[in-house]
Amino acid sequence: MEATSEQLLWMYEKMIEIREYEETMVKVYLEGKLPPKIQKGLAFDIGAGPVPGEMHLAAGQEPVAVGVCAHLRRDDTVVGAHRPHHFAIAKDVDLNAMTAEMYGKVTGLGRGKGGHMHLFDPAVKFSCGGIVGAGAPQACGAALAAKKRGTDQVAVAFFGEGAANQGAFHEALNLAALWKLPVIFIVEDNKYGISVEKSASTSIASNADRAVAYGMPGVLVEQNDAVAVFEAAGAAVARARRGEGPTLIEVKTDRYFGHFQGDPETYRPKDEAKALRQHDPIPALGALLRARDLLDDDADTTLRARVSERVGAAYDFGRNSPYPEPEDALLHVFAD
Amino acid sequence: MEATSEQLLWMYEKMIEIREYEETMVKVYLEGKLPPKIQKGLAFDIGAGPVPGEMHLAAGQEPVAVGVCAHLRRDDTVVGAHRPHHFAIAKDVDLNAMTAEMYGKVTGLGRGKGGHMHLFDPAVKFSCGGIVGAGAPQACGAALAAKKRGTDQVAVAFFGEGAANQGAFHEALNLAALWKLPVIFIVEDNKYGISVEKSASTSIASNADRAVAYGMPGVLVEQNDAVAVFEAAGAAVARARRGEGPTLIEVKTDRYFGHFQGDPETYRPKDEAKALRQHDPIPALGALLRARDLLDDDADTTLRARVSERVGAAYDFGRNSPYPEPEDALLHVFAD
Amino acid sequence: MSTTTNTTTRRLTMAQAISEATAQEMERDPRVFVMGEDIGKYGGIFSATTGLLDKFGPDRVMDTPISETGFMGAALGAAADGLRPISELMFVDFFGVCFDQIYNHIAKNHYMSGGACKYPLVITTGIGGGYNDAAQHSQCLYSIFAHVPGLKVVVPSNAYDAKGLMTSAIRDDNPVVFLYHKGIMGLSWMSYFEGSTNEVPEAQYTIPFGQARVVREGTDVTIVTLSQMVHKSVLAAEKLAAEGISVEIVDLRTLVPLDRASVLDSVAKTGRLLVADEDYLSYGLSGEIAALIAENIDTLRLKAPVRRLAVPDIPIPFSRPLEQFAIPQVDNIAASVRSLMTFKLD
Amino acid sequence: MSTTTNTTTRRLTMAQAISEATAQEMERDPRVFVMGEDIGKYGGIFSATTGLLDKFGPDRVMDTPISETGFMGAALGAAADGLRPISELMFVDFFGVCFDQIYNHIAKNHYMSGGACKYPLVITTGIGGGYNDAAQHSQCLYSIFAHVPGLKVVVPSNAYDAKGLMTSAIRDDNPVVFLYHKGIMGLSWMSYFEGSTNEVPEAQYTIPFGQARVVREGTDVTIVTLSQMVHKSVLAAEKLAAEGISVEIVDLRTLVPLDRASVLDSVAKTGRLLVADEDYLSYGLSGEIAALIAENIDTLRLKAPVRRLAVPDIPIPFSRPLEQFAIPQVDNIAASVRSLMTFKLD
Ligand SMILES: Cc1ncc(C[n+]2csc(CCOP(=O)(O)OP(=O)(O)O)c2C)c(N)n1
Ligand SMILES: Cc1ncc(C[n+]2csc(CCOP(=O)(O)OP(=O)(O)O)c2C)c(N)n1
Ligand SMILES: [Mg+2]
Ligand SMILES: [Mg+2]
Repeated sequence: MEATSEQLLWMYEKMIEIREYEETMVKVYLEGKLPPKIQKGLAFDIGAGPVPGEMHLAAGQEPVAVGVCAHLRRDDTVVGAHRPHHFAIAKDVDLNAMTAEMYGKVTGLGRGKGGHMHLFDPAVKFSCGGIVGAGAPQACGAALAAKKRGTDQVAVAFFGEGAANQGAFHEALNLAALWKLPVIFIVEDNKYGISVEKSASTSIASNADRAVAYGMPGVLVEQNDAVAVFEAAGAAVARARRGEGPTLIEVKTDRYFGHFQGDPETYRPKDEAKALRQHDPIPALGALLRARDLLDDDADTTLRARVSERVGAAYDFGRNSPYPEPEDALLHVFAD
Repeated sequence: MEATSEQLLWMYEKMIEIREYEETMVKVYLEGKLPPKIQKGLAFDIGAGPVPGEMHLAAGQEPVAVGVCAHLRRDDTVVGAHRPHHFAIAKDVDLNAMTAEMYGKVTGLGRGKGGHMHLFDPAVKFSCGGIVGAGAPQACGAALAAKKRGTDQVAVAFFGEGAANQGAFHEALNLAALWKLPVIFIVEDNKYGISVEKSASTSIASNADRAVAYGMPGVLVEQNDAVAVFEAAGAAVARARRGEGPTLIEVKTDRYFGHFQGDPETYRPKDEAKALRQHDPIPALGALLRARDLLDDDADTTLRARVSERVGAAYDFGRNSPYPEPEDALLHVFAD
Repeated sequence: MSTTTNTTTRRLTMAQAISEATAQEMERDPRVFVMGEDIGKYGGIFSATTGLLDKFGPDRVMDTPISETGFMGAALGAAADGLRPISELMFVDFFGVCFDQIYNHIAKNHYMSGGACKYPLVITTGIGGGYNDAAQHSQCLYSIFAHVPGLKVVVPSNAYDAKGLMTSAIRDDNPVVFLYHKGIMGLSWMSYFEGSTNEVPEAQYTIPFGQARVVREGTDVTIVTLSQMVHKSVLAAEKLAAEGISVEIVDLRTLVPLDRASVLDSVAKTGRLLVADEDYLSYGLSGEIAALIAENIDTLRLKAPVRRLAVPDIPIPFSRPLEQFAIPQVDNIAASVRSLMTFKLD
Repeated sequence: MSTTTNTTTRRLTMAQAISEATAQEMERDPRVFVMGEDIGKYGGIFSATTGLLDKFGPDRVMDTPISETGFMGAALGAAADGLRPISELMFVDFFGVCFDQIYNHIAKNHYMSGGACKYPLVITTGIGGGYNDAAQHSQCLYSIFAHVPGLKVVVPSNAYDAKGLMTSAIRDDNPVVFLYHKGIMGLSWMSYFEGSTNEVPEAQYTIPFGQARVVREGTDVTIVTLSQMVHKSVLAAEKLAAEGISVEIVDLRTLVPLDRASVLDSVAKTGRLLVADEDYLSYGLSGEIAALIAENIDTLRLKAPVRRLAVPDIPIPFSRPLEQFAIPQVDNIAASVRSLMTFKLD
């Protein structure tokens, strides 16, 4: 399955949007968290600033998000994990509401209750969560619903290579294959689960080889490249829509920032992240577009301006929205 | 690795012991559980009689227990599951204390606290439990202890084909392979998890094929045959003792009784169990022994008498032992 | 309170009542389906789904692998996508293999989404001991489900209540955990307390959550209880009545929402409270009910301190004399009530 | 009470104290080892194992895959086979993926074996909110561990206690769950209550379980509390002292065993009780402590009903104003104490 020009351009623009979103967040997140504004003696205060709490960024991992989501419709389900922005953006989650959520504002997707790890946008069937591996069975449920309805939606579960050692992974893959569910499992291998290297967590080199254990196709995408992901995902999504069952795909990708913001990253070589950026997938796709005459400097500038405006507007919306009332904490425990 | 005459005879005798143990239990278990001695309207009362509670018997599954345990020493660890008698007997668990435990007597392995699903005999490093799949990680822990000590004990986890779809299976196998632990995982495929056929629970035909997912050897033993199990297990145990890591073995075996005693077995063809008994592994091994001149009628009679005496003595011991005092229930929550 | 139209009733066991409620709701609402271990051909180990496979076929009555995290997660995903799953955890004792899906996701996603997403699903599960199934198959544990926010928790004591509460559970737009005690399901293979089998209307009806039921009125002592322990309490109350002690029994029926008013009303009347519970004693249900009294001693005129009967913080032992000791029995209830009568605080 | 020989002390953070206790015990006892996620090179996400890898190497300080069931089960197996594992569950919130190993096996095997087998192991885990980590990373949940029998449950509030309790935990022949609140670990990246960093002897010492500590003596109101909430209570007590209200603060330190006598002694003196807890309100710790009072009203002369402060049965919300509302703060404690002073039952 080859990407159309439109799809290539869409992926390029979305990758830029994700990157800009994450790089903006690096700065916004730091606001208010450094001395001298914080408690004496601290180097950093995770609970301070306009966007408090944990923050897991996905810069470098854009290809897996756009390469998969390029095949998805609004009514297909995506379940992400604790590092969810790239998936959310690629799935067209409302960017303003998503950003407001991270600011803890009442205009946020979850009215400020969820925060960055817990983004829910039912309009595009996106959700994610902070428990490693937990999304895989949930995606099976959405796929089961489509199958029961007899409609052709698919569900995608995205998670890290670290999550592939969680029991939920195994149970979900068996269930999906057994019931021939239209679900695609995507493992983002960014080489680390926090500080633990894949070789110290996973008994084999590639999770794609675990597909055999369930009798489903397993595909390894060795390049952190949107087009390569697009091709692998295209086959898997088509297979799922045809009712032929699940696929497991592992994509080798790169994490440019720490596990979370504030991560001292002492566990990895000092220049590793810098070296990884030598293979940045965004300029790579840009070069391809240019080689195919789909992009020139002007178009690139226009596109980047458009993205900046979108991202900037989202951050402004988040920042300027009101907080919920404290007592709103009591609402929404139960639906009535 | 070929079984010595001694090993063949040991396996034969142990299989007969297991079979007699289970067939005796069928009768003992029924005592007091049928009308008219029980609550009016009931067909059966699980909580009545000298051996109350659930009862999972292993008749038909003897080969997997003896074929593996023939390679084990007293200081090797075995972790069984909810259907544990055959493993316990093959691991030389104290038969009197084990039986007394099922009667709930103070002379039991657990002073009556555990019952049939929870047998602990530290003298031979045997334990088991009622939660499907839970034993696999526990066996890894014993193997880890041996590895840390630098001694050559191995650990074996036995569980059913149904358990192989539990997350614990996956986590344990990954851990074992990753840490190169001296552990052997044995899947007893008796075709059912309670009423659910393997094809309705497991997305591939053989769990042995799941070994690839962890980079460990996977072996399928297709016959319910002690010698075949012995050979597969021998290689795995030797490998583990040499420090080369874990092995996964699946053995196709047969469950002669219901999942538990009292199971109406409406989910399987009426004569299935009868048909299975046509391939009884005990006479099969007897025939082999005779063909090799290791057994004749006299020896068989002597051996069977010896077994009967042992089993009979165990049941007598259980039946005649005293109950614990009710207040003993308060003891042993914590070690002091 | 209950909305019955057709007035035909039959005596049903609690298992039959649950399965009937499910079947009727499955007929009414094509989004409802059932999944779990051995719930199809076998009809559920505790017969809560007996007959459903024949009626609705394997697409709506799905036997699962022994993958509780897998299928509880799938229930969540299916509920998010418009279905209304009923998902059975065979024994509540197994919750530890899948509680993350239940309490971190199923219970919280509605809240974390600020109300944007709904998860209408029912988790059914068997609880309780008394038939020598030992430490890993005899627990109640409902207070753990009630402790974490976002789950409604239903614990019926009889067939009539079970049907109405199950119908409410399936229609509820929230996750509901429905815990049935094995010893009152009316199984043909386990002795049970007969009071649990009772008259049940054929027609559908609902019983609202958060309304305790006064099972028996009395003036001397209130017993707050639930599930199988209701029947033990009734037997104790009958004995005590013969001794001239008048016992009022309050069946909580649901723990979330909890009907605090009914408890307080009854204790306001009797001045004496015994909580009779089959869960572990500490940090659970019996503490919560006792705490309610401690929080209201300014308005209650207590004649005695509160007493709690529960499993005394030990695992459930296998052996009959040990298990009988561990789980509160009719005689223990009667003795506790008598001891409450020796106080005259006021 | 504590057995100190060397008398040199330094100010340590709670994280440093835990890691020091572990290191000293690892030196003393070669059977002790540590495993968990990111506990090696990273030194533990909450620094509870910082420095251990360098001192003891990767064989005794083992980073694990994200397989909590796998490595908790392995801890059990290793303990059964003579080792003394310390196994870290990064956040207590993740207990749902591995609670079966913890509560059905680690907690019960000793009992089910009739005392024949021992499982000396420690599970360490981070608890608590206050830094906007939302519903899946901010819980306390200690009452669930305390509800199921067979686990000792330790919840320290400061470095001195943490070191002594951790040493006791490692030496205990039973499974111990050691829950440290992230907001008092003294991390360089999270604001914390300074009282938790205090003078800690260099030498090893133990603090026995089941002994609450009176943090501050007082005569008007008792606050029973634990963990980070101890420090909030102290700040509230200081405010209240200025208003002429004398508060006694009891730090429970361990939930199993629970020092009921210290609670009762203090309430016998003050006649007023506030339980200040960061766990969910219902069916948990605050209920258990309140129940203790209800069970003893015949001997206590209460001046006011019991009050409980806890998370009001809602998931922990992310947004700052919401989270501050959900988790009891110094002002809430002070206000509750003041309201207790308005009663004059007696
Ligand atoms: C069940 C569970 N265990 C542990 C954690 C803590 N944790 C959060 S992210 C993470 C690493 C995840 O690694 P990976 O799956 O590779 O995803 P990545 O962060 O690399 O994107 C860990 C251990 C968790 N959230 N849930
Ligand atoms: C986690 C868990 N889920 C469900 C059960 C209930 N259960 C007990 S045995 C069993 C079937 C096990 O099948 P299998 O592993 O094939 O072993 P077999 O009984 O065939 O020996 C089930 C579902 C359990 N004990 N633990
Ligand atoms: Mg990763
Ligand atoms: Mg089986």
